[in-house]
Amino acid sequence: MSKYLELKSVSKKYQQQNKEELVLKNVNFSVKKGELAAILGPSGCGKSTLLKLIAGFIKTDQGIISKEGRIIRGPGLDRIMLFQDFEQLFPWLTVLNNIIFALKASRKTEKNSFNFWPGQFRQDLKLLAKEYLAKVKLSQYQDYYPHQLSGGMKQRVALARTLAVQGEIMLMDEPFASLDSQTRQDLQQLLSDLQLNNSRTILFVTHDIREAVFLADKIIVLKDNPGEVISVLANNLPYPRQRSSEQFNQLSEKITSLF
Amino acid sequence: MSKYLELKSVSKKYQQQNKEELVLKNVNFSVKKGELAAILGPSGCGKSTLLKLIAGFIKTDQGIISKEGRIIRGPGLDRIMLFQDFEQLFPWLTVLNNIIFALKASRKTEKNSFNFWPGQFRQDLKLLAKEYLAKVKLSQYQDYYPHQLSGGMKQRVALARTLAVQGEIMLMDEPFASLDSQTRQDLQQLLSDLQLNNSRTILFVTHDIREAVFLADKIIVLKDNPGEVISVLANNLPYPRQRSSEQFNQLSEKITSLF
Amino acid sequence: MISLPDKFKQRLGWILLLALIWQLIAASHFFSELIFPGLDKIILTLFTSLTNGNLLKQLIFSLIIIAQGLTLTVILALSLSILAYFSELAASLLETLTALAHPLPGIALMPLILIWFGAGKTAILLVIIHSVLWPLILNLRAGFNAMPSIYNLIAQNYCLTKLEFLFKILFPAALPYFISGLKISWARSWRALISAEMLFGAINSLGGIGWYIFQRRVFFDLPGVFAGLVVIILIGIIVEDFIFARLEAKTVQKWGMSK
Amino acid sequence: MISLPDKFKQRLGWILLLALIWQLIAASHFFSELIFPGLDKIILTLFTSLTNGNLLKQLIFSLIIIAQGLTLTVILALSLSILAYFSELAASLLETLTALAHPLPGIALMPLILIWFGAGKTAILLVIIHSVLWPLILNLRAGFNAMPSIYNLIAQNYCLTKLEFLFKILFPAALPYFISGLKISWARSWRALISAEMLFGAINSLGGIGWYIFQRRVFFDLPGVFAGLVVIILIGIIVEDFIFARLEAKTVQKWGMSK
Amino acid sequence: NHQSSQQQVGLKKRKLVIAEQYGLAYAPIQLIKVKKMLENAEPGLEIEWKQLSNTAAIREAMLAGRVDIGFMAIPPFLIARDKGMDWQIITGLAHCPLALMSNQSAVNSLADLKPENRIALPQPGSIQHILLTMAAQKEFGQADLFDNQLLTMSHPDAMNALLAGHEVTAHFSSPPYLFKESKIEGIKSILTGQAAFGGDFTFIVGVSKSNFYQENPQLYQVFMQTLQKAVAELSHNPAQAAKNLAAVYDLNQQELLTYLTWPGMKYSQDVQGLKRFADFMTFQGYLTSNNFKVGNLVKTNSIFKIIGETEGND
Ligand SMILES: Nc1ncnc2c1ncn2[C@@H]1O[C@H](COP(=O)(O)OP(=O)(O)OP(=O)(O)O)[C@@H](O)[C@H]1O
Ligand SMILES: Nc1ncnc2c1ncn2[C@@H]1O[C@H](COP(=O)(O)OP(=O)(O)OP(=O)(O)O)[C@@H](O)[C@H]1O
Ligand SMILES: [Mg+2]
Ligand SMILES: [Mg+2]
Repeated sequence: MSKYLELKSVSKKYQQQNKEELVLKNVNFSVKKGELAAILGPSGCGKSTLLKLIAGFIKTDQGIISKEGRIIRGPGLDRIMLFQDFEQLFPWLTVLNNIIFALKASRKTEKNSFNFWPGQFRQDLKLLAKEYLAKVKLSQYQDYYPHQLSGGMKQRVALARTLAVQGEIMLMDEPFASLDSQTRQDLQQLLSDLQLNNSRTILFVTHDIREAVFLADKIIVLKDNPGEVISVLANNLPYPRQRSSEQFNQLSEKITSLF
Repeated sequence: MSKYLELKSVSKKYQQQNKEELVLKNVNFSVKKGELAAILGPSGCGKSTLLKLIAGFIKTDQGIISKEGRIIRGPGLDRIMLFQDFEQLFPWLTVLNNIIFALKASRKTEKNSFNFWPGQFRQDLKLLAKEYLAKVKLSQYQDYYPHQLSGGMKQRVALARTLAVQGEIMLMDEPFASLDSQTRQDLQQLLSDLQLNNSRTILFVTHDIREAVFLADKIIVLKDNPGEVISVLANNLPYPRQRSSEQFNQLSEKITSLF
Repeated sequence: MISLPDKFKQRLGWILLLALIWQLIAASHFFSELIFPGLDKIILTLFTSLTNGNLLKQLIFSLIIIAQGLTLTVILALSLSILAYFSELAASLLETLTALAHPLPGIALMPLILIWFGAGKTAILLVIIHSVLWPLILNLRAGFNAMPSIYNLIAQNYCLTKLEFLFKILFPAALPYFISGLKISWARSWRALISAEMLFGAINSLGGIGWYIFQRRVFFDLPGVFAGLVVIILIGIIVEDFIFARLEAKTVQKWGMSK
Repeated sequence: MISLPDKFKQRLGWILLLALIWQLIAASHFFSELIFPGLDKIILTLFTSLTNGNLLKQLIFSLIIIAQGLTLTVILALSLSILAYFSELAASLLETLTALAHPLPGIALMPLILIWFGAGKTAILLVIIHSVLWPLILNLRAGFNAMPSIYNLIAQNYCLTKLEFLFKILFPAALPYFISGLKISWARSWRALISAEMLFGAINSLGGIGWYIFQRRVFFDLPGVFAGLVVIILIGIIVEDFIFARLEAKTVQKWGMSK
Repeated sequence: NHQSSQQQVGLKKRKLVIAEQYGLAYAPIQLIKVKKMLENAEPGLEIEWKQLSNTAAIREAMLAGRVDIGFMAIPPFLIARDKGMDWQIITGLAHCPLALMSNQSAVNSLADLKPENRIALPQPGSIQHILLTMAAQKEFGQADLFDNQLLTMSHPDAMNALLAGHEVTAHFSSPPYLFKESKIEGIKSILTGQAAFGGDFTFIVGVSKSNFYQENPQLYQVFMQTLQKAVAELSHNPAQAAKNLAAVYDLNQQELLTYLTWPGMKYSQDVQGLKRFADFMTFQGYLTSNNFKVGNLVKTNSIFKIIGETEGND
């Protein structure tokens, strides 16, 4: 089970104006199956780039990223990414259809091999989509188009889409950045439950240290210029975690001091 | 000086599919000159809509918004808005030129009436733009195009642009949502200093209660469905505010309990 | 966006105004009546031509050819642009072909078309295709290239097959370009049709509306020429208002992808 | 994006391949040589026509007209589209005019143009304008309408004058549409020019490249006809590769507004 | 004396616009052009030569007052005249052999043409079209017999098609295409223009609006006299003319001379066949009224005669 997802001396350069710029330098860490790893780091340090590398959208310049010993060479349904961008929903699909779209795409094989009733299959997907929309508290907006939603609502739809697909690994790029604290805590709980009950592996970019401490089993801290891992901490606080507990605050303090 | 900016029984509807939906209902509050007012509320409750109404981009369906007794009828350089969107920079301008663009636009009259040396004027603007870019810690990225920046960096450029223009009223829609806590605290300090020293009036949407308590003189709390003001709190904590002080935490608790 | 009935009223107003101006010029006898016939004459000719069935028959013939030509061209343009989107080699071939063929006037291709395909319907179809294909390809390719890159990432992530990617993402994302390409194509196909029918026409037999116009011209019957043109214009407006306007209202406008 | 030199190589390869195919067909004597001359003959004719100055003279005549026609049309199209962007009334007039005029073949306007402007340069210019104006307007208007609405808000906020808004925001934002419109226009202007020159003939034997081709055809000199076409094609490719490709590389591609 | 005549011409108009088309029939016009005969006859007179590619364009340009003198065949002239255009024939130009050429060995006469065979000619209402209907009327009693098999094509296109052997079975041709085609093996004449018409007729005439010669009588006269000289050179010294015109026609001198002296080629200002065209076209409905008097159709001049208009209703 160990070394489920592994990064070995990963480096990444971007072409900037007329020079190349190193944005990630010699990144090493691994994530176990079922673990929730939080990635913390200053703005622009390469967190999104890191997730995109793992998702397989871009290639490393050096180093290797592997899952279960096999090198990752491109995107796959086993690693579903939630982007930082507000505009990741398709403007031509309603909220519900945006989710159904992803569900359909991710269950293609299922549809072809198991199901003889495509109508039933579609019905099932719709129910599932509605279920997740309810989890992010947007049931009543199912027929809205994305341009009619607020920023936070768009992000929640994208979250629902990612969760509904239930990929083996979920790569989440600041999914709660634009949410009020109440909604945020509800969704943190949702994520935590999902991970504990279904043992999903989650990589989670956040800038909120307390969020990382609440959710993560492992906390990966990056510095910038160039992006480098400065610390990988295990978080063994027992569940359910109490934000007001002393250990909780101690760990938070410790991480804060790293910056 | 009181009732500098005033909203009287403001309501706003949006056309949704085939029905109209009330998003803001009977909103009343006022902001004094030089005050920093934070707007808190759940995702989708109408915070962005509220700022857009004050900015003059959209019209109220009922009620009146006035500044210094005069009704606001449209957008103006006295109220500069920082949008929630990542994509508010012009992709065809470099980071520096995005800021210079706004400076030029806002100083048109100045240029024509006071300055005989357009070359000097341009030079001044460039220096000013660089100054604010330094404040948001992006000096080295001045020649990048927006698509080469990370999410948080884009938001910081937009912040620098808004601050550089020095509008009488600044309308900020979650400017720090995608920033790590260190950068965030630095920028909060920057904003606080600016407001105290230059007595700018700022309306500030945030979902972070502690941020609101740290920065705001007045905290306006909204609920959703439909968006309504449920509380307007004065924040009289002395400066410099201490996040660990007892009063600070008490006020934060009090606001949390409102949700 | 003004509502459709309003738009119709305005459109009607302009047309009536233009008709009035025409009639005034005609009535002024500034030009010989042989060359600038009054609207009364034109409408009379139109009426007789329509009732004796000649014009109608030619018109239906032309409309069928246009429908066929447009369908064929759209399929061809889509296929080629798609191929070019996925293969760099195909892209460079297509670019070369477009650069070669687009500026070539149909007249220059006539001898070859005549020899290979005779002077029948196929020849007219080919002239229409040559006239419509290249601009449509240019618009489609511009639309494909302007698609936000995040959609591409999402498609990769969900392992969409190329076909799914096409129909579910690329087409809707490029729709604004596609529609403006279609509008151009529609008008172009009329022009090409008329020139082709004039060039390939066959006396007395079915030659389409272009032939009708040509015949009227060689027999020095200018009201007849204008009657033919009026028919083309009327059909153009009907298609514009009933097909394109609705298409836009139901798609890009509804989705917030256009003003 | 493949680099330019690579692109050139591919392009050259395709052209050579097409030339080879042509030559093979010619050599097979499947078609009469009168109808399908070999490349050697074409190039020989091209060479003599160029050196004896006749072709060059006609070409320069045509290029001047095209340059004038395109400049005029671009200015006209921009002015009209801008007017329509700002005024609903103008928009409905322009839409009506476009719907009326776009499908009208130049041939149909011939009698009127002849009467009003004779058969000289002005007449050819008018045919070019009529051929290029409407599709350019359609593309421009689509581009203007597809501009992200947030730019509009920013422009309002900074109280840009209409002129500033145009040059600093609307044009760069619509540039991808404008470029594809220009490409179409460029090719269209060649087509229109050649047809017009053929139809309006020559005055004192200066008739442009279209007339040159027509004359060659009348004299049954097919290699001459093809020599004329080769010149058009060569100029087309040069403009495509040196002007449009660079324009795109320096703008929309650099700004991340296109793939 | 020269001085005064120049001033007289100059009274009204200092510029003459002449519109022509391509073809051997226009040789006198070309001669005037290359030898600058008009400029020499009237120093200071500006001449603009417009080459237009189709008869309808010439007609429209004249109607608009943009062209003073134009050249075309008789039927297109009659059609416009019938529609009310106030113009007249001011001179004849040439008689030419016209013929329907076929590339199929099985087709040797009109009767051999099957319904699926296609016949190429310039446009409906053209002289070629009218000649074909005349022949059809004469042989089969049905003027529009072939109307469903016609293709409108320019001469070079039609010649191409005939050469290629596809699509087109016959082409109603005129010089020089006719001569080129007849030199090619397998292509032959199945009907001549003369046979179709039943006699000689003028192929190309010069036309002008009445107000042109009314307002510019001297200019008109100068043009007529110059044309007379050009026609004379072509008739009496074709070798010299061929030398002068070789470049214009892009042919070598010898070939051009053969063409200029081809049997049936005759340059003359006389107008012949007008009446029969008018009668036939009226009868077939191409013209709505036939109350034309030949005297109204032609601006007579002592330089030329009107031939063969004795019978009829004038
Ligand atoms: N253009 C629009 N058309 C229709 N409805 C809209 C539009 N923009 C916003 N709404 C609706 O108005 C409500 C408030 O939106 P708003 O963007 O003001 O929320 P917000 O408080 O800023 O939320 P967040 O914190 O998530 O950004 C939402 O329910 C949204 O669906
Ligand atoms: N397409 C690109 N081209 C060039 N440089 C890029 C590109 N995308 C990102 N960069 C650069 O890479 C660096 C890291 O970007 P990244 O988006 O990974 O940061 P991040 O850690 O996600 O920041 P944030 O928290 O602000 O989202 C930045 O300095 C940025 O300028
Ligand atoms: Mg990021
Ligand atoms: Mg908002």
